Amino acid sequence: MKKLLVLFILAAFVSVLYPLYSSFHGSTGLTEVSQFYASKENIEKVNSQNLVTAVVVTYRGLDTLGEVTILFLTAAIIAFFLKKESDKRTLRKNSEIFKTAAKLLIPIITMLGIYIFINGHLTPGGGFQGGAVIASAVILMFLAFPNMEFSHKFFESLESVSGLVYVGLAAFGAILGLGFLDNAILPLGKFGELFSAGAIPVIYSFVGLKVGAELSNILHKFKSVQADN
Amino acid sequence: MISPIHILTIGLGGAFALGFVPKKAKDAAAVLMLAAIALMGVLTGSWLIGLINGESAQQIFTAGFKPPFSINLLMGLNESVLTTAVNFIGLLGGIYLYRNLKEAGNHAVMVFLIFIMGLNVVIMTRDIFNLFVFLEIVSIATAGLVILTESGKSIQAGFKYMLATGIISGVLLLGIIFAYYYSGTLNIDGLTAANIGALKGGSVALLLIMVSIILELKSFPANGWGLDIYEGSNAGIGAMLSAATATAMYFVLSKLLEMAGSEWNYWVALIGAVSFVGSNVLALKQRIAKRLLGYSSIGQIGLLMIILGFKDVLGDNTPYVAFGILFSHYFAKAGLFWLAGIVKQNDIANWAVIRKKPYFLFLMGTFIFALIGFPPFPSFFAKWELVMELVNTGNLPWVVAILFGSMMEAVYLFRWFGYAIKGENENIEDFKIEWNKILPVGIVAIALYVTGYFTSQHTDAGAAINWIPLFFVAAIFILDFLPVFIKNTIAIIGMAFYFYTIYPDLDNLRLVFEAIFMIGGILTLIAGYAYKGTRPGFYPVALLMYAGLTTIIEAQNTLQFFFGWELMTAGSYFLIIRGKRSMPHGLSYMLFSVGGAYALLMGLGMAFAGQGSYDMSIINSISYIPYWAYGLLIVGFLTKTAALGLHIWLPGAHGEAESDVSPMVSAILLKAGVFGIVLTLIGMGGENNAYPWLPYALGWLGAITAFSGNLMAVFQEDAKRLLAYSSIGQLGYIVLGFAMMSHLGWLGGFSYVVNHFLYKAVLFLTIGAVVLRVKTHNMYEMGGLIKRMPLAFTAVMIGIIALSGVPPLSGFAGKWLFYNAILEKGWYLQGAIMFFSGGIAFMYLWRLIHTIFLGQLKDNHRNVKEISIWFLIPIYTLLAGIMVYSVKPQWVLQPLGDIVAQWFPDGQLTWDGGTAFTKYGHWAGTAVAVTIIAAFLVVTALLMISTRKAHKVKQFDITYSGERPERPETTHVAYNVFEGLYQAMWVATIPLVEKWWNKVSDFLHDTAGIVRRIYSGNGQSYVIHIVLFIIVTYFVIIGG
Amino acid sequence: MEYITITTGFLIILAGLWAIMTRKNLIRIIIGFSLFDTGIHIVMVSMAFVKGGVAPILDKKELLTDTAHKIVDPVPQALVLTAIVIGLGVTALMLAYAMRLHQEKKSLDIESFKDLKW
Amino acid sequence: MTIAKLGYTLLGLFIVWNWGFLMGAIFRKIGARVSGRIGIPFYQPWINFFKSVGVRTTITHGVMYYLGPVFRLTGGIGLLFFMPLIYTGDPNGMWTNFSFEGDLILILYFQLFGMLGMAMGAGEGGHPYSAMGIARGLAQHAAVELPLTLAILSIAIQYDTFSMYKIVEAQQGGFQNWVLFTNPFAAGAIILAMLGAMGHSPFNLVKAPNEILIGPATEYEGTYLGFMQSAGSILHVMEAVLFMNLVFGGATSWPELIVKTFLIYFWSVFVGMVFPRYKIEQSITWFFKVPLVLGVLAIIVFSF
Repeated sequence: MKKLLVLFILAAFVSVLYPLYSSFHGSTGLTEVSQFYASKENIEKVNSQNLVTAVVVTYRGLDTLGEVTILFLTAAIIAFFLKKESDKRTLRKNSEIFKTAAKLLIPIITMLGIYIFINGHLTPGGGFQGGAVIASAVILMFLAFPNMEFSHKFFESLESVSGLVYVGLAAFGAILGLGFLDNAILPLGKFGELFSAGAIPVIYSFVGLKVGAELSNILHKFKSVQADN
Repeated sequence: MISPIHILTIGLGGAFALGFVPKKAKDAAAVLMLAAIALMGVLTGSWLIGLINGESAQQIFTAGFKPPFSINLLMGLNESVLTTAVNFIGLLGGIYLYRNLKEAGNHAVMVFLIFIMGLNVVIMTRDIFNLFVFLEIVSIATAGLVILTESGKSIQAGFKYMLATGIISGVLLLGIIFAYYYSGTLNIDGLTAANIGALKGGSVALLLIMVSIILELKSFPANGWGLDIYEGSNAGIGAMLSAATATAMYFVLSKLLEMAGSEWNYWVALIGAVSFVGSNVLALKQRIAKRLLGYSSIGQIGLLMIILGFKDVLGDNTPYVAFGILFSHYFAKAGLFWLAGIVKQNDIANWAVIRKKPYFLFLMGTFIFALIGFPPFPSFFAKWELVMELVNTGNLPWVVAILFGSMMEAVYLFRWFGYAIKGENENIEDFKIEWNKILPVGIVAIALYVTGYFTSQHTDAGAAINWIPLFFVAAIFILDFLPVFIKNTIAIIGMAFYFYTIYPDLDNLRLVFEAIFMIGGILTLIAGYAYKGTRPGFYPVALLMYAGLTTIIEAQNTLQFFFGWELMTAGSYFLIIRGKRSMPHGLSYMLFSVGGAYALLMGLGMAFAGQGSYDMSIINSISYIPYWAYGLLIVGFLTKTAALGLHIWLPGAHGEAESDVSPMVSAILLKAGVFGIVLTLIGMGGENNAYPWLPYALGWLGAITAFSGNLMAVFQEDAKRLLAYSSIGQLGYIVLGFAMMSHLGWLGGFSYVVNHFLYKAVLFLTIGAVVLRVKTHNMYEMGGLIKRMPLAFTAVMIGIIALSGVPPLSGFAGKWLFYNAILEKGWYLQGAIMFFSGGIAFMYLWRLIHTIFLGQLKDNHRNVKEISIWFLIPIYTLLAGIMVYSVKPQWVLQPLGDIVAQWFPDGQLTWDGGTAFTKYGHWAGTAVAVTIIAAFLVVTALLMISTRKAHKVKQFDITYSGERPERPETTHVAYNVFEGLYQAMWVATIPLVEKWWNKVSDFLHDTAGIVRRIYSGNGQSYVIHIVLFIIVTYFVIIGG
Repeated sequence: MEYITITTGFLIILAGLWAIMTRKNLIRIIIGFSLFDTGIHIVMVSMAFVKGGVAPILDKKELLTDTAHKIVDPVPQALVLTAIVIGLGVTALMLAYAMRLHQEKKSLDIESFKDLKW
Repeated sequence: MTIAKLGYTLLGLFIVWNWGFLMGAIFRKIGARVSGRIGIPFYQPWINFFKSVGVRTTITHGVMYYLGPVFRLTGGIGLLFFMPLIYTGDPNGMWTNFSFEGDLILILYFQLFGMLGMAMGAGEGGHPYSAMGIARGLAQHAAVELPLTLAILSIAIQYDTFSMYKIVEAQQGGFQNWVLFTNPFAAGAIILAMLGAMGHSPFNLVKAPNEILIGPATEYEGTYLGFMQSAGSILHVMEAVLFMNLVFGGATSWPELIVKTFLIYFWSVFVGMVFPRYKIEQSITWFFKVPLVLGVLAIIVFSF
């Protein structure tokens, strides 16, 4: 009965969304805003090979700051919200193959993550992606070595430092009079090289570190409150 | 000035830096957070000051590019006000939550800081996607704060909240991306220019954006999740949500409404109205304090949405109105939530405990009156302006909706307040005061008064308000710890001096009423000397009432009048509710008063409409649907004169009030309603007014009121209730008199006004004083008191003779004028009813004097003393007034006649010495009095001659079927003495009116009880509500 | 191409909503929520597509001239990145909530969390 | 002038007082004969009066008790003062007393004066039956007042005045000018209401406690009783005069007054002989039926 009702509601909702769908005809060109971003003059001004990164970190940098804040918030909330219920925990022993493979893979995955965020302004990827990859290494670690000590403190400090650097760089732009989050506070460098695009790689690196640390923290918290029921 | 972008630097930097604070240093973290919020506050505050002083609004660009290519923020006047407000309440809220935050640790402190920062950006941002991001920050932070002090309930509430806001933000995102698709920009100003609403798909995108913001404001009825977090979270967080978040979200709506275009105004207003009315009606059934506040918050936001929807109508006044309501809500709701956290009582009935610390009661009262829109709070002025403008532009259904919703709000808030003032609090555990919690509450309460004062100064009409009486009230409130003797003296001197200073400026009409209010006030205050101790709280509220009364008299414009009216209502409410068993009556008094005030407000709005002025003279020339306007004004005033149908509050309210309060509210306060009716009738144009049906209906109403009031009085066993019903009846005469719209009718009316003041004050004072002595209101428990208190007996005897209208005392003047007027006017049947009522009055008057003073003295009263000298002084002063009026009626009637002749020059009395002539007959007051007194003296002399040495016999020396009765209880015939009359007339005593109002009340409560079941508590159904809300708005606004 | 993705996106939105509105288990509801989010993300990305455009990464020389006519719109892509991260945060928090709720009542049925109502 | 007028007034008072006694005796006699008894001699009231006054008054219950009969008698005398007795064509002429043309409203309200005082006086005696009697009396009085007022208002509308003198004046010149014929509804209402006002059976439950020899009349003895007997006789006549002036054309001479008041009084006694006593609620509802309808009709007829 309830399902029928929900079905009916969804049908009605479809009729709400249908005008959106039916008026969609694909795009034949860029919008005015994207054209601005893609103009030669502005490409040079930002000097980032990856235009998406340019948009994410510079043009819409405030969103990204907010985004980082959201992850930070989530981590903070989970940190004070999830509490250990009991210490009693029985874990199955991992196989040697798994442990060995993990030991081998974890550094490589971490490296990959770091690569992704350092090259965020050149190739697909960036801080969030890189951070997520790093966090996946952490998951692997948790799975392979469930009893390993995890330095909460370190990750939290990393989080805070990265965040402060990000905000500091952003504010620095404003203080210099260039604008909050302007990437031009650092030398723009040569287009297409690692040291280009001004502050973008720096920011993205810290974002990457921060995201990696935050996700790791969250995962650790999830892990640590599990208990036998 | 520092760029507002550094709010982000401070907020985020502070939050990130908190990560370095060691876990142990809990205080350091909390202090750092407060410092950061304070810093943000200083920053926004400096902008506020700068912008007020004429600096121009600043655009903040990010990333070194201009919008629409990068995200920009705006710091304009509105933004600076609101961000400052958010930071201010954030700081106070942080102080309030200090201990909770500290205990929850650094992480919680970070969340709180980011929450406040997020709200700042939400207010300032001009980019719609950025808005989305920071809205998410705010809602995630909220989801975190909900569980600050954990309980099973708060976790559930938080989950439902996340579910609901998740859906809402998804919908918002969908709207945003399509808006981008159609317009190619994310900048709000760019979107405004692009006018995407014109496209079919674009209009849907716009709808999704608007509806999701509206849903974020927890619009009724898709708001079960919102109510849950208000109830489930810590009260300090509730305060933040209600004050800070709602404020910011409201501003977001106003930003986006500009983008959506003016066709959306109507829909926003409509959804707001539904929300306001619906939420307030559902709240009727609510008994959990925090959830109740949640309902109220949602309602208030609905009201604000209405204002927003009418921004084109309100024009330049929009910020004034919106801020007035918003800030009242902001301070009051934060204060109430905080109080809820201090008192720690869920059930509103248990709030009686707050009385154990009286200053908390004062705080609670402040907040509740501010929410409902009483003066001197900003919401009063804002609501006034709103109603005036809406009526002026003919939006009457909206006004009705607003006033109805406000009325419902008043119902539950005053019920709650009533519990706090009068509920049983013996068995409830007292609450503890923590200084960090009381400080913010105190600050917002003071802020309410201060903002109220400044709001009033904003308009010319408001600036004309005389604040001196209110300051006097405030002064006496501060001196409340002093003993009665000193406070009473101060009050009397203050009133006397004030009367002395203003009386030369008043015209004669006003002087009559002012004299009744002030002289009557002073006389009744004298009785206050009889009380011992400090009598806490009495003088501020009594003087508040008198301040209101004098403001009504002095009012130069309608705003002042209404201001005074509401002050008077508030003061009298507190006075009445002081009585021992007066809680339910206090509530009904307040509700009828508020209802009446809203009728007045609408009437005054109609007067304003088309004339564009607030001067009092606009009442004289109402052009916009004048029939309705005058009708509403009259209905409004009739609630105060307790006309039949609107009277059910009076018997209890006057009957249960304290001994010296009853005369204040009965003899004096009721005249305020009469004054209003007089003004209205003058406004209608006197004799040849164009609205004949109104006075005609009023006349019948007066006559029937007189009849029912008197008849009900006959069947009362409680002396003070008897007098209270009698007041209803007497006011019926007065209303009938003025309704006749002729010289004689008005003169009769005025004569009654003066007389009723005199004798009802005498009777209530005397009976009140007797009650103080014998400790019961029930007449059958008294009897024979003439032996113990002859002076009281004499006073009552003169009082009832004057009331009954038996010559030679002053009451006859009114009767005589009345019947002449009736004959002249041709209202014979009404006249006959009046006369019949007079006969009935005779019964209760006899009963009053007989069962109390005559008959058998009870054993437990054998040693009672004469009533207090402090009562006797005012009583005998008033009696002197009655006697002068009786013997020399021309001294009173001639000046009154001159006043009346200003509007009714025809058919005046002609005077020949002490003899008054009408065309039907004549009456020589003095001569009649002399004749009767002479005859009386002669007969007395004869009796005295022939009865020398009659000796007094004992109480039971009566012949009683051959036996001598020995128990006064069985011999004193007092209980239910008019059984015969009851058997004949019981039909007329069926309390139809009370039944009707009970039906109305039951209906509303039942409706609320049924409808609120949609809030099933299941998070899933809340999602369904949200989707349905979107669907319904789509079909209503855009159509199939 | 874009029609396929946008259609898929909308269908996933509806599937997510269906799950949110009909499933009783909290985890399933959260999964539904993720679906709902993902659907929206797909719709967003579809907006970015321009016929014949390549990804807006200018790693080839020819892309640097007349860039505007060769690439797809970078803005929705940037937006979707933000949206995904936000969705991730929300999902993580919801899961944390689900854990706590389970601790409270040892149940994951949404019907058992109705202490607050009316 | 005033002295002379006072003289006439007091003379009128004396005549009325005596006539009241005599009329009372006559009707007691009639009543006795109807029920087959011999009855009292016609001079019995005087004997009663002088005996009462002559007896030494020994007791009092207090000031109000003492003043009760004073109020009562003052009420009677005052009523006489304020009502013109005999129409002489001069509004201030002899036998018009201090009536100031007899303002109807004054008369209607002054009727209550004696009643009120009496009620309070008897009340102080503390006898339970006093209170009962008064309560009943007041209730019945109110019921009587309603049709009576309607009728009086109707007459006032008819002649456009509240002056009793003018009303009487307008009825001069033959019985066809009497209100009885010019305004039959009002007259009907008054004639019926009159029964209640006179307080005879069936509307004498008020005095019912008298029958068992207790209540005010036994509480008061000696001079008090004498005063009350006097007041009773004056009030009876004055009530009749009121109705005579209102409905039956007034009186131009003493004999006319005596005849008319006798007949008016006879009417109420006649009804009283025939009908048994009503309970108080019965009598109230009775006045709300035919008399009220007549009163309303009288108003309606004259208000257009």
